[in-house]
Amino acid sequence: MYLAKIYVTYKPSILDPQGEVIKAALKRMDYSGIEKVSQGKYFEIKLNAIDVDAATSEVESLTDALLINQNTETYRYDLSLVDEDEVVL
Amino acid sequence: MYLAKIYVTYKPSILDPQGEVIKAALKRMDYSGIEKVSQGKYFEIKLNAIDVDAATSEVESLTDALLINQNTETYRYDLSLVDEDEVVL
Amino acid sequence: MTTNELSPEEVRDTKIYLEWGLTDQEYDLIVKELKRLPNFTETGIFSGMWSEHVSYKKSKPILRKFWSTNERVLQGPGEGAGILDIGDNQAVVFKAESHNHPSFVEPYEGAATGVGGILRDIFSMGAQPVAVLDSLRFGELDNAHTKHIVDGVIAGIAGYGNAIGIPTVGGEISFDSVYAGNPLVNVMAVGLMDQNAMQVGQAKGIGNSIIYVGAKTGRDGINGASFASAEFSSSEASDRSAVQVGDPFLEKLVMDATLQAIREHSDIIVGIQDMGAAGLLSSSSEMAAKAGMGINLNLDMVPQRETGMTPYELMLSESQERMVLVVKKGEEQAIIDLFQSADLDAVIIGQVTDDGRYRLNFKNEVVADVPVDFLTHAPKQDLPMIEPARLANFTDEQFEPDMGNVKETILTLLAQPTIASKSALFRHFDSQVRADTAIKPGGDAALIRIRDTQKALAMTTDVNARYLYLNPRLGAKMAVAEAARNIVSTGAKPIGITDGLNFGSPDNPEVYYELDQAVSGINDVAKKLNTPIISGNVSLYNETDGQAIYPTPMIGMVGLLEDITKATRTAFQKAGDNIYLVGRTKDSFNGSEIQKMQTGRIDGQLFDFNDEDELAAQQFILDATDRRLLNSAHDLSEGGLVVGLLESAFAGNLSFDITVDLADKYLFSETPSRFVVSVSPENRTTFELIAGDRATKLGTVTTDDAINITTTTSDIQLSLGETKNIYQESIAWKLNAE
Amino acid sequence: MKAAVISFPGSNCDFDMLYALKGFGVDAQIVSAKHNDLTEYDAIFLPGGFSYGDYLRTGAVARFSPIMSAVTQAANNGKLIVGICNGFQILTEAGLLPGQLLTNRTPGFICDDVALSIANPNTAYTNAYGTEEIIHIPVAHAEGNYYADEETLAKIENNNRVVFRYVNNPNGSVHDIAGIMNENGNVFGMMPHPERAVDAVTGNEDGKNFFKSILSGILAGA
Ligand SMILES: Nc1ncnc2c1ncn2[C@@H]1O[C@H](COP(=O)(O)OP(=O)(O)O)[C@@H](O)[C@H]1O
Ligand SMILES: [Mg+2]
Repeated sequence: MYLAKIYVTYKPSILDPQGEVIKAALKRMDYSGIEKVSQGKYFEIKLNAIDVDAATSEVESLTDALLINQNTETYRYDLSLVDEDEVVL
Repeated sequence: MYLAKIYVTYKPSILDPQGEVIKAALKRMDYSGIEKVSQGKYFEIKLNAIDVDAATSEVESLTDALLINQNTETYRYDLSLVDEDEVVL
Repeated sequence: MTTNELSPEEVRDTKIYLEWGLTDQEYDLIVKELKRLPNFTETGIFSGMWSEHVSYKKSKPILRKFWSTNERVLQGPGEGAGILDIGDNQAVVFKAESHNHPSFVEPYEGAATGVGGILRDIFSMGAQPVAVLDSLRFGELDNAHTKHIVDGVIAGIAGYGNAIGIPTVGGEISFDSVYAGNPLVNVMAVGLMDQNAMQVGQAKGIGNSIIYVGAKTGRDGINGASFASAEFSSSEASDRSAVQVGDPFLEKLVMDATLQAIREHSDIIVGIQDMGAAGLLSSSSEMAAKAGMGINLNLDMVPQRETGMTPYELMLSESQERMVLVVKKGEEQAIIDLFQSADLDAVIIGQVTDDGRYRLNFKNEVVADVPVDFLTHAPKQDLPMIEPARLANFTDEQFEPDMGNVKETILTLLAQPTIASKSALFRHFDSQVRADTAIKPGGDAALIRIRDTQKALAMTTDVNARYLYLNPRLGAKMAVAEAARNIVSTGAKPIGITDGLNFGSPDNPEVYYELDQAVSGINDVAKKLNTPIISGNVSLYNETDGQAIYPTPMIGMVGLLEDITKATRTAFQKAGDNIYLVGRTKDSFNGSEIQKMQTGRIDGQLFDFNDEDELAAQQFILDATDRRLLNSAHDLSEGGLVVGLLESAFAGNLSFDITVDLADKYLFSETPSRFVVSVSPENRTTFELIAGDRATKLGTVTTDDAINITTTTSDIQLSLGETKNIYQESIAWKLNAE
Repeated sequence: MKAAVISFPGSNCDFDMLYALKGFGVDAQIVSAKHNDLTEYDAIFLPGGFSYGDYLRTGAVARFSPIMSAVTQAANNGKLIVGICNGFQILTEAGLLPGQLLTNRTPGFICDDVALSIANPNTAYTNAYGTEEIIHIPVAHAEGNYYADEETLAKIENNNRVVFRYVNNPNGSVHDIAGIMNENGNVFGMMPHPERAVDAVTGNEDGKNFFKSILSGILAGA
C-alpha cells in the first residue's frame, strides 16, 4: 500500500484571503516577526497500486482531476510505501 | 528569515467528513485502489527570528494558540532558514 | 517605459489587438482619432472599453427599444442599477448580472464573484442590499461534468451570499443539453434605500479627488470583459487565466463602510461606482464621461497585491471588492479615515479635470492619453438579422401527449429535474438572514418585509427558454407574464423589471433576430403591466463549438405589497377549503415539459398567449387577495395543472380530491394565464360571486394521504407521501447517482 | 437592564438580534468587537455570521478580538452570555463553552427550519417553553456539528447542561446537541437562530419563548 502526502497551495498570483486574515490576527496577537502566511490544503491518501509507477500516475491523475483547481492551485507530493495497517496521521 | 511548513490534521478519533466525500468521489471516478482519504490544512509561514530556537518556539506557540483547535486537531511542522526573497510556494 | 511591452509599431504589426477583441477597422479608427499609433496600454484600454460586455456596441440598437419610464422610475438603465419609487420616501433598487463564462471555467469562483459584483452594483447606488436571486441553466444531470458545475455554482452562490449576509431568496434552475457546454449563471440583487441617499456614478467638479477603496489589485481576471465577449471553443484552455477569486468577508467590510460613508458624508461624496467588468478602467472613464469631464490617474498610487504590474494589467484587472469614489477636493480625509477604520485601503489615485482627456501616469510617464468620449463610445454596429430557418418549419399542430398510463406519467413528470423541487440545491442558500424573509424559496415569488412599514417586496426570476426557441417574441411575452403571475400569487403588484439577456453570437443574423424579437416581446407585456425595464444585463456569445443556447432572456421582476398581512402563499392551508382553477385550459403542448419528456425534444408552433386574458386573471387574483378571500394561490407554468395542484399540496402537507371536466392530457397542458387557488368555506360565496365564470371549482383540500383526481377519462389515485418524496428528492438522487 | 450585541467584522446577524431584543423591550446596543469594555451591560449576545470570514476555523480568529477579554470577564462575573450560531462557535473556540463545532456530517451549508426538543426546561433559556414541547427554529450553517470528547460529554449530560436537542439531527452533532450551557448556566450557545423566529410575518414565532425565558430570568433580575 502507498501513502501519498499531497500539499496544495494557491498559485502565487491568486488572492489568498485566509492567509491575509491569519496574518493580521497573528500581528494582533503580537507575533511581530510574521512576514507572510499562506494557507493551503493537505491530503493524505492511502492507495493500493501494483508498483510505485502506477501509484505515482494514480496520485497525479486524481490530484489534477479532483483535489486541485488547476486555474488557481498547484501542488507537490511525497509518495511512500507503507504497511497495510500503518496509521495515517 | 525562516519558513515554517505546518501540517494540521484531525486527531485519529475525529471523523473527517470531507475526506469521506473525496474518497466517495474518487471511487465514482473509477480510482479503485483508494483505501482512505483525509484532508487537513497546510500553512506556510515566513517569519523573522533571531535564531532557530526563537523561530521554533514562535511557530509552536502560534500554532497552538491559533492555527489548531486542540480538541480535535494535531500538527507537525518543518522549519528551514530561507532567503529574504525566496518565493514561497 | 515598462519592459516587455510591444512598441506602438509592434502593436500595429503583430496585430495583438485582434487577440484582445478589437477589429482592424476599430484599430484604424483609433489611429485616425489619435492621429498617431496607440501604444500598448492605450490599445489595451480600447479593447476593454470597446468589448461588447462593456460597450454593448452590438446590442445597444436593440436595447434602446426597452421601455423604461413611468411614474415610479427614479433611475432607469445607465447606472449601476435601476431605482423605483415605492412611497414613503423609500426606493427599491435592482439589477441582474450574468457570470456565464467564468462559471463554466471555474464554477465556484465564477458564481461567487457574480454575487459579489451584483451586490456592489446595488450598494454603490446608496442602497442596502436586501435580497439575492439567481437564474441558472445547466446541461442534463446525467454526467459528472455537469454535476461538478452544478455543485460548484451552488456552493459559490452560497459561499458568497451567505457569508456577506444577504439572503438568497429565490430563483430558478432548469436543465437542458443545450447548456451543457455553456451554463447560465445570472444573479439579481435587490436593495432598499431612502430616496435622499441616492448616488450616481459621476466624476464631477474640477480638482475633485478619485479615491480607490477596497481590495488591492492583482492579476486576476485581466481583460475578463473581452473574454466574456468571445465564444468558447472547448479545446481552448488558455482562457483560464481569467479567473477571479472573491472574498465576501472583505466585501462585507466594503459594503458596510460605503453605506456608512453615504449616510454620514453625502455632502462631500460626488459619485460612487463599483469596479466591475474592465475594472478601474471602465469605472473611472465612465464616471468621467457621464459628467462630461476628464480624468488624471496616477497608477503608482493604486494599491497592488502583486509586484511588477503593468499599466495594462492595473487598468484591466478584474480583482474583486473594489470601488471608486469621487470626493470633494480638500474633504478626502474624512472618507479615508472612515474606510481605514474598517481596515480597508482608501487612497487618492487621481483628479477630475476639465480637458475631457483620459490620462494615465505611471512611473513619471504618461502611459495613456486619449479622449474620454471616444474611449467610452465604441463605434456602433448595426448587425443584420434574419428569421431563423427553424421557425418556418414548425407545424401548427399541437403535440398529442401519450396518455397510456396517467399515473405513471405524473410520477415520471414529477421526477424531471426541471419540475422537481430544487430544494436540494437552494437549501444551501441562507434565505433568512436579516430576518425579513416572509416567503422563502419554494413558493412562487419570494417576499421580503420592509421593517417599520406594512409593506413588503415580492421578487422572482423567470423564463422558459423552450418557448423562446419555438417563438422568440411570444416566448418572451410569456416570460414576463409568468414572472408577473409569480409576483401576483403573493398578493403583490408587479412594479418593475430587470433582465438578463442570454443569447448566442450576435454576429449570427438568426441570433440577432431572436434578440430583437425577445426585446420586443418583453416590451409589449411590460407596458401592459406598467412594469418598466429599469436595468439589465446582456450576455452574448453563449455558444460552444458553434452550438448556441436557446434564447434565454431572464426576467427579474419586483412587486410591491402594501399590506404584508395580506400575503398569500402557495401552500394549501386547511382541509375543507375549496380548490378553484382560475383561467381556461387549452391545447398547449408544443414546448411543454411533457413534450420534452415523451419525445426528447421541443418542436412545433408555440401555443398562443393572450395578454388581455393574462391581465384580467392577474387583476382578479390581486382583487381577491386584497379582500383576503384566498387561503392559497399558485400560478401554473411548467408541467401544468397537475404539477401546480401537487405543489400546493406538498407545501401544505395536505391532499386534495378534485374532478376536472377535461380529458387526461389537459392535466399537463401549459396554457398560460392560470392559477390554482384555495378558498375557505366562509369565503366561498363572495369568491364565486366576484369570480363569475373566471374560476372553475375543482374540489376540496383533504387531510389523509390519498390524492384523488377524476377526469372525464380516468380516476387517478396518488399517495401524498410517495409523490411528495419523488418531487422532493429527485434532484438529490440524480446528483448522487453514479 | 442593558444588553450588548457584539459586532465582529463579518457578523451578519447582529442587527437581527438587536431588533429581536428591542422587540421584547430590551435596551440593546451594537458594540464593536474592537472595544474592550462591557461593564455597563448586563447581558451580552454574540450573533451569527462569518466573523473574519470564518477563515481558518469558525470563530478561531474572532476569539482573539479585543472584546473577548471583556466577554470572558463578564462570564466570570456571572453575567448572561448568549452565543447564536457563529457566536456559539466563538464561545467554544474561546473555551467559555466546551467542545467544538465541526463541519457538518454531510459537508455543505444548510438553511432549514429544524425541530428541537427542550432538553432542559429549567434554564434561563427555556423556562417559558413547555417541557414536552417540540419547537421549530431555523438553522443556517456549514459547521454546526457539535463535538466533545466522551469525558466532556458525560459531564455536560450529567449536569443537565444540554439545553436543546435536534429531533432529526441535521449536522451530525453528538447526542443531537443543538445548544448547551456552562456549569453556572450563565453562558449559553446554540446553532439554531431563535432571533429569526419572533415575528408572525416571517411565519415562525417559536423563538419568542427563548427571549421570554431570558427576560423572565436573568434579564429581569438585573
Ligand atoms: N436557484 C434557486 N435559488 C433559490 N430558489 C430557487 C431556485 N430555483 C428555484 N427556487 C425556488 O423554488 C420555487 C419554485 O421555482 P420555479 O419552479 O422556478 O417556480 P415557478 O415555476 O413558479 O416560477 C421558487 O420559490 C423559487 O424561488
Ligand atoms: Mg410560480
